[in-house]
Amino acid sequence: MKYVSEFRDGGLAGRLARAITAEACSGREYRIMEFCGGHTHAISRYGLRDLLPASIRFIHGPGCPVCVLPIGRIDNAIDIARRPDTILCSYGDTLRVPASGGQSLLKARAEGADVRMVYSALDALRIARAHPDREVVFFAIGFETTTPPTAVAVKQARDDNLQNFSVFCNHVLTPAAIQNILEAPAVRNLGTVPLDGFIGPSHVSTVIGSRPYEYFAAEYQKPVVIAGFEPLDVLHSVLMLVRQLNEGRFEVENQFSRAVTRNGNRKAQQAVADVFELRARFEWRGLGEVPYSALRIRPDYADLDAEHRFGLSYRSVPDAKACECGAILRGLKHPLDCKVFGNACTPETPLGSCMVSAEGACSAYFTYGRFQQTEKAS
Amino acid sequence: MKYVSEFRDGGLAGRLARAITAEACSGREYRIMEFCGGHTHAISRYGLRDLLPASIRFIHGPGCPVCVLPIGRIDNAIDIARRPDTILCSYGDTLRVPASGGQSLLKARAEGADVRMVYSALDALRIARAHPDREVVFFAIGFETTTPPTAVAVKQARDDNLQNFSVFCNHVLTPAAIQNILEAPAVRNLGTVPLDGFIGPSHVSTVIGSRPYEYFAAEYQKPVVIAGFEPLDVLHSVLMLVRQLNEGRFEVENQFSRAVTRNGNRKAQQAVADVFELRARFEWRGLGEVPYSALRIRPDYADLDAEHRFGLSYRSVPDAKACECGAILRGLKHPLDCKVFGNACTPETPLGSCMVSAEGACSAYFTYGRFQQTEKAS
Amino acid sequence: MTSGAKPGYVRPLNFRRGSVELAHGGGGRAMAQLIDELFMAAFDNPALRKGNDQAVVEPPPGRLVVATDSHVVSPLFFPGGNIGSLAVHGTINDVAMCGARPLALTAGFILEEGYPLADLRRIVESMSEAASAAGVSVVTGDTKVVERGKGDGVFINTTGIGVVPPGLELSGDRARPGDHVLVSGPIGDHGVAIMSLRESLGFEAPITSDSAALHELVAAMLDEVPQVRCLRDPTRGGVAATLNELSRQSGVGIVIREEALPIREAVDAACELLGLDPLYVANEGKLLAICPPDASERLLAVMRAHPLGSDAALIGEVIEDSHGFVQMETAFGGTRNVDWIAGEQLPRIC
Amino acid sequence: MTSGAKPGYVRPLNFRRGSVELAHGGGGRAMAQLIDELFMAAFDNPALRKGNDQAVVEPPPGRLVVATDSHVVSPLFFPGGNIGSLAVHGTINDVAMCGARPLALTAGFILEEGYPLADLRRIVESMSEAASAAGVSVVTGDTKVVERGKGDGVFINTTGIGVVPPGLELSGDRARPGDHVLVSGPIGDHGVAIMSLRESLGFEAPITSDSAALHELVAAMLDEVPQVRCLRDPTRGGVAATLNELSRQSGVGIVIREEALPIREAVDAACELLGLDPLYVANEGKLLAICPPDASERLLAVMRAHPLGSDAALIGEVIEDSHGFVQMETAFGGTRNVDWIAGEQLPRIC
Amino acid sequence: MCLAIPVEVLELKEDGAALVDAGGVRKTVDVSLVEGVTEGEFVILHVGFAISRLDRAEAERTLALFREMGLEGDE
Amino acid sequence: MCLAIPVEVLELKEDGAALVDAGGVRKTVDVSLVEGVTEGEFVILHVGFAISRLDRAEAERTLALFREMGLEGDE
Ligand code: SF4
Ligand code: SF4
Ligand SMILES: [Mg+2]
Ligand SMILES: [Mg+2]
Ligand SMILES: [Mg+2]
Ligand SMILES: [Mg+2]
Ligand SMILES: [Mg+2]
Ligand SMILES: [Mg+2]
Ligand SMILES: [Mg+2]
Ligand SMILES: [Mg+2]
Ligand SMILES: [Mg+2]
Ligand SMILES: [Mg+2]
Repeated sequence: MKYVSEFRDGGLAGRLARAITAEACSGREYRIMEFCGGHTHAISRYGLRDLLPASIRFIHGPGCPVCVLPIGRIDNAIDIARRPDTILCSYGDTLRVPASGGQSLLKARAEGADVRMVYSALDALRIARAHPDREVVFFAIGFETTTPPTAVAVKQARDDNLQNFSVFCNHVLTPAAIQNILEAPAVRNLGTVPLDGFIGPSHVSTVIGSRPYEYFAAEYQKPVVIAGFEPLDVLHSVLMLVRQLNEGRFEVENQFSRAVTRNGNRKAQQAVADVFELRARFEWRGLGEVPYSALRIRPDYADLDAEHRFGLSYRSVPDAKACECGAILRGLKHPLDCKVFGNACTPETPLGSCMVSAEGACSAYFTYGRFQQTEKAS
Repeated sequence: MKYVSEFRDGGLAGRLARAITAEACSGREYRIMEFCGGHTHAISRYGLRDLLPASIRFIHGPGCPVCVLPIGRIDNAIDIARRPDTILCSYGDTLRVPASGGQSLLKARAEGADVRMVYSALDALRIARAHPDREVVFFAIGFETTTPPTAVAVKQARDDNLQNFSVFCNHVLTPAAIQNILEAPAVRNLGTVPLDGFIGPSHVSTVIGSRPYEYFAAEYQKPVVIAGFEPLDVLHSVLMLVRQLNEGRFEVENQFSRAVTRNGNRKAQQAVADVFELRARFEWRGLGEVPYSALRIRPDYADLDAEHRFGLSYRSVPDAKACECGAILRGLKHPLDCKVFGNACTPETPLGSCMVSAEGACSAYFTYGRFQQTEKAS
Repeated sequence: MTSGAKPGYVRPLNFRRGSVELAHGGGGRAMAQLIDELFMAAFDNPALRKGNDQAVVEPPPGRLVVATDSHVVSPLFFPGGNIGSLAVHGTINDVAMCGARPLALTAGFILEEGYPLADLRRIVESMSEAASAAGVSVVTGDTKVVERGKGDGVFINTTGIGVVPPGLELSGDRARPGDHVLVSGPIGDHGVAIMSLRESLGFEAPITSDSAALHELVAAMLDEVPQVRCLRDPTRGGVAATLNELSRQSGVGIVIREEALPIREAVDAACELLGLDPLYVANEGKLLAICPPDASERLLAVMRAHPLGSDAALIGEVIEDSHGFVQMETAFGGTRNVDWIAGEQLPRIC
Repeated sequence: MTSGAKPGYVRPLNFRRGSVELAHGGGGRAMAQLIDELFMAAFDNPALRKGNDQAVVEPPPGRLVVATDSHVVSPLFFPGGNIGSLAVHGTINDVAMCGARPLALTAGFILEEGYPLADLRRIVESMSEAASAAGVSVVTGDTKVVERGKGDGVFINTTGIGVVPPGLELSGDRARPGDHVLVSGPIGDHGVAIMSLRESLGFEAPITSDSAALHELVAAMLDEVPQVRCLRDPTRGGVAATLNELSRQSGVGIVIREEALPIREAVDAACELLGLDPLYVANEGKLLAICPPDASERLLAVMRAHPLGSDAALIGEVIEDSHGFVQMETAFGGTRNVDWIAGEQLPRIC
Repeated sequence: MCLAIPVEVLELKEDGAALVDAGGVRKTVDVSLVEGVTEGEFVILHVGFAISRLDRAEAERTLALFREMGLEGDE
Repeated sequence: MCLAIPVEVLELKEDGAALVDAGGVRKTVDVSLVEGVTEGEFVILHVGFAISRLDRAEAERTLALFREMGLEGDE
């Protein structure tokens, strides 16, 4: 695949890795948070850790829109799906997320709710047109990448005057989450997990640009590299961070220059602005309530807003007691620090959100990294 | 089974048969029309013909409520069943009746219509209560026996203020049909099929009594015996007819004295009168339009009348060209006279109504009597 | 950094409240778990334990017999059994009807998403009990899960293999005019037991399904009367369908006597109530046997000596008839045709 | 009184416009007709023609092998085959994977009321062609019809029997550290071909299912390299599931090399698009072979000489590992776990 | 036509319902169309409704008639 | 996060749709969120939408950088 395979070249990977090894000072640690699960995934799937010197330490951030969805929101979605004559559509990732009482959308479907996996928000629109006698609700999740498509669907529904379609909006914002992590008492006050730099999600920045990170690169004096998701991109961004740290710089650099600009995609930003507005607060799984960290549908589109249409009320539900997702999402703990990792909590029976999506830190570690730990243990 | 097995005693059957043989004059024919398919069935199933002298000739009448349903009415029922969010309920017998274009309710069901077999009209009510969001239509068919139960269902629906239930009424009247047969030009003017006497359906008379037959026994000078459906009852009624004919009487006699009275079941008659009124005309398959031969729902219950509720319009559809059902139902022809009997028309692929129900003359003959004909041919 | 991670660990299936999920058929760990904790546990035997996609068995000498049936009964549980025991009995019987000793069964499950694991376990355990009681192992199997609304709880295919001792030749085409026709007991029990559970029919009958494995009855019969021409279990379509099949295969006619047919009163009554004919109602633990006339008395005696044939009866005989008609002498001395069922048997009102 | 009545006559099935009705499974004449006009016509062979509820076959000497699979693929038709050909290939492959020569198949159909007879005929004819091409007969079968909404068009169970020549011992528990792991060709084709038809995914790929019967490839392999330890077809759950099964059964670890895995570009691309991993995608005409290291070169040569193995590759080796982990050396020299699939593979957005 | 069988009323229930028996088969049916049904009586059952009472004495009389008739014609 | 891949725009269609290709896989997607997409261009595809343009020259520059970097460190 053009512009994919080239960035997976094992030979070039070796060269990048050697450059990192050469430049990383052996005396110090480079604590790098990859905010986004996509980077976590790439690190695990390609075994990048094996290529890098011990001084590079990755800390997995909260960057999986599925993992950060709080239980109460999944409960809401299940309630919608169980309404008579209702079809709930969502992306495949969300179907397995654990909700209250051992439920999930997949289980609700097994029990008779009409839950459909869609590939695109437009598929949900298509389903609504095909079933004029049913309520069709699109359970919208995702970061800034996924929000513009939802905006397009909302606008099309309005243009077509579709009466049986609505969106249950759970779109969240990356910069707010990163800021929250840096503002967390453990980080700021106690300094338990000193983070040296960030790998920023390139796909988000194709839409929002790199500029939104400039504020806290400066404010928190941490370098940020907007990085692509191919393994060479990740290695390259590590190298770029090592160089900034070695040089004492804390800039926003753009590794994914092939698709990210400083200002991002204005047209997509406009679509979002037309349809959505900031929520004053939103609960993130693991992070708790984060101010101005999510979007909701503007009052002009209230008829297309499932929260409004069905009078949904939100009830916060605490995570499983043993679950350390909160600490893991903040970079305070590692999956292996969780007592139930790999026994009560497995990808088949996830207790916490980090075990749900392949992007989740626990899931990625279970699937790709578990044997290493076992080898060390044995 | 009490009051069933006793009336199937083979020993007693022999005695009755011998009595008939002894009393039937060998010089003449006794042309007896069993109006009702139930008697046709009993004659075939128990092989009664083998027991009787050749001078007794049975002529199969139109007395199967399924067989007499015209194509247009089945078409209406299929149209109802195909409406979205509609459940059509009916007795098992009606599901296979051929409609226009090779259709039937069974085929409509196979193609996705929600058609349910019920054992009782009250089951249709139960289904309506269980599915408040669906229209539930009871496709009501049958003679005077089946009409009072439908009346009870309509009244209960009214009492319970059920909003999603209605009845597609196709109840027909026995005496009108018998009279039509006697009035048919072929019988009255041409005398093609001189009928000597009638075996009358006892179950109908449990409700309407024997009195309604008194008029044409006198008017047409034909004896009528109201007969039970067990084989001994049929033999007994043949004997009673032979005796009347030998003695030149033309009375209404009641062989089924164990459950039929002259006046019938007044309470059931009242229920019917409360809910139904006469139709000025109704098409019978095989007989054509017969005046005052069917019931419709009274205007007071118009909201429960599917014809009214769905604005059904009736379109008469001619039977398959080759089909001789009309002549067979009138006693003018025998199933074997039909060119397509047993080849294009079989119980699996019925072309005409007489092949549909096990009660139909063609079906009964195909199932129970065909081998005899073949034996004779070979 | 320490961890409680157990390699390959999975939380045990929740047989109390859990239900079948698509993952149980997805080829992953959930499927492996269902196979281990349910099927392997219930059917445990060396062939299955091997864990391969096929089983290897060492057959005794003789010709090999194979029979297959998919079971789709509804409801899945009924008086006298459930789809699990039925799936074992049905296929053992098809194997046994050619005189073979059943050796092994395969089991293919098609499960509907959402079906309760507790009920599935009851079904699998009944299967296992039925198989053990019959002395047959389930040596290999398969599990598929279909989306909710694309199945009906549980479908089970069983395929049976067996071995016919040399010299034995039973086949539906061997009936000859003059042969006698026997049935191993009262007919229609299974069908009536099932119908009594249909909500739309709503009646109660003191009838349990006759579901049973007949291979031992067959062995006893063939030991004593190896001349038996053919055996068949009158399942779907009832005795009428089976007699029509046999007469068609052999190119003969068959006459049965109504009075000789063993039928329980409640079966008769249920049929009257619904407008059905017991000749067309399914059986799952009965067989029809055709044998030369001089052997029928001995055969009847052997059958009656076996618990599954205690009410066996001689019900008719084979005649010459190129049309292959099946006829019945009624209790009145009349005769009527006993045709194949037309379409499915639907309860009638008239 | 004369009549055109033809004893036993039925109007031929309407294969143009007709559809499956409940009567086709009712045990009556309609069912007999479907069997005659469709199944018997397509699968014609002496055992089936006998018309019994079981088939008798004369096996050559050797141990008997039996394998069963129910097929529930959706959609029923796909590039490269349909459920009919798939049902034949799938079971032949399971029989062949222990080195057996397939002898006979059974076919159990579960049909949904309303399914078009025309499509059913296409399926049955594909089955018949696939079986003929493989030199295997469908010797007995079964047809059930379920109400509309209680099935999914057509489900087909096939059970296969075969015979393993004496001396051959293939089993998933025979892999030993040091053994080599081979695959017979590019992986993921079947799964991607199926997914490309899902309306909800909506993509086009120049990929056809690899559905094929592998018994001749297996025969060629075993002729030349009888030392093969085990063979298995990586169907549901893909290569990842099969390697995990084998490592579990044998109590060993397996390491494969990412760079050695044959994968077509379009399969790779489709997986990228959907967020899937080709290691977990189903194959229906591929096998994994494990053999002693000194035999792998010869084995690879034989495989490559066969049309169904022309792109065969040595992809890894068996190692000692009491945890039974499957690992992959990535193209980067890193290593990762290749675990069982968790749940079903769902397309991802993140 | 009009498949109907005699059943014995075992137990009267609410709303015009009754439990009836036919040869060991039991079913709850509607008896509201027949005036004054009592337990132990036989009724004629059709599509789940009693449509009339069965007069046991009359039934016996009819059977007796058959038997007598038989006697005359007996060989 | 945000699974997205570069695809080539083969053909622009009505209503903001376009046929795209990725390694031989073709799919109709929505390109209305990217200003002025032309045929032959590469875009980044996410949940059925192009969310940005891919700059081929930049991509080549990045790759060239990797290759140079390699040369320094090569054994
Ligand atoms: S292993 Fe499970 S419970 Fe533990 S932190 Fe991860 S997701 Fe939470
Ligand atoms: S055989 Fe068929 S077509 Fe002919 S009269 Fe009878 S029902 Fe009509
Ligand atoms: Mg719903
Ligand atoms: Mg409908
Ligand atoms: Mg069978
Ligand atoms: Mg069977
Ligand atoms: Mg059988
Ligand atoms: Mg399998
Ligand atoms: Mg298998
Ligand atoms: Mg298989
Ligand atoms: Mg296999
Ligand atoms: Mg069968």
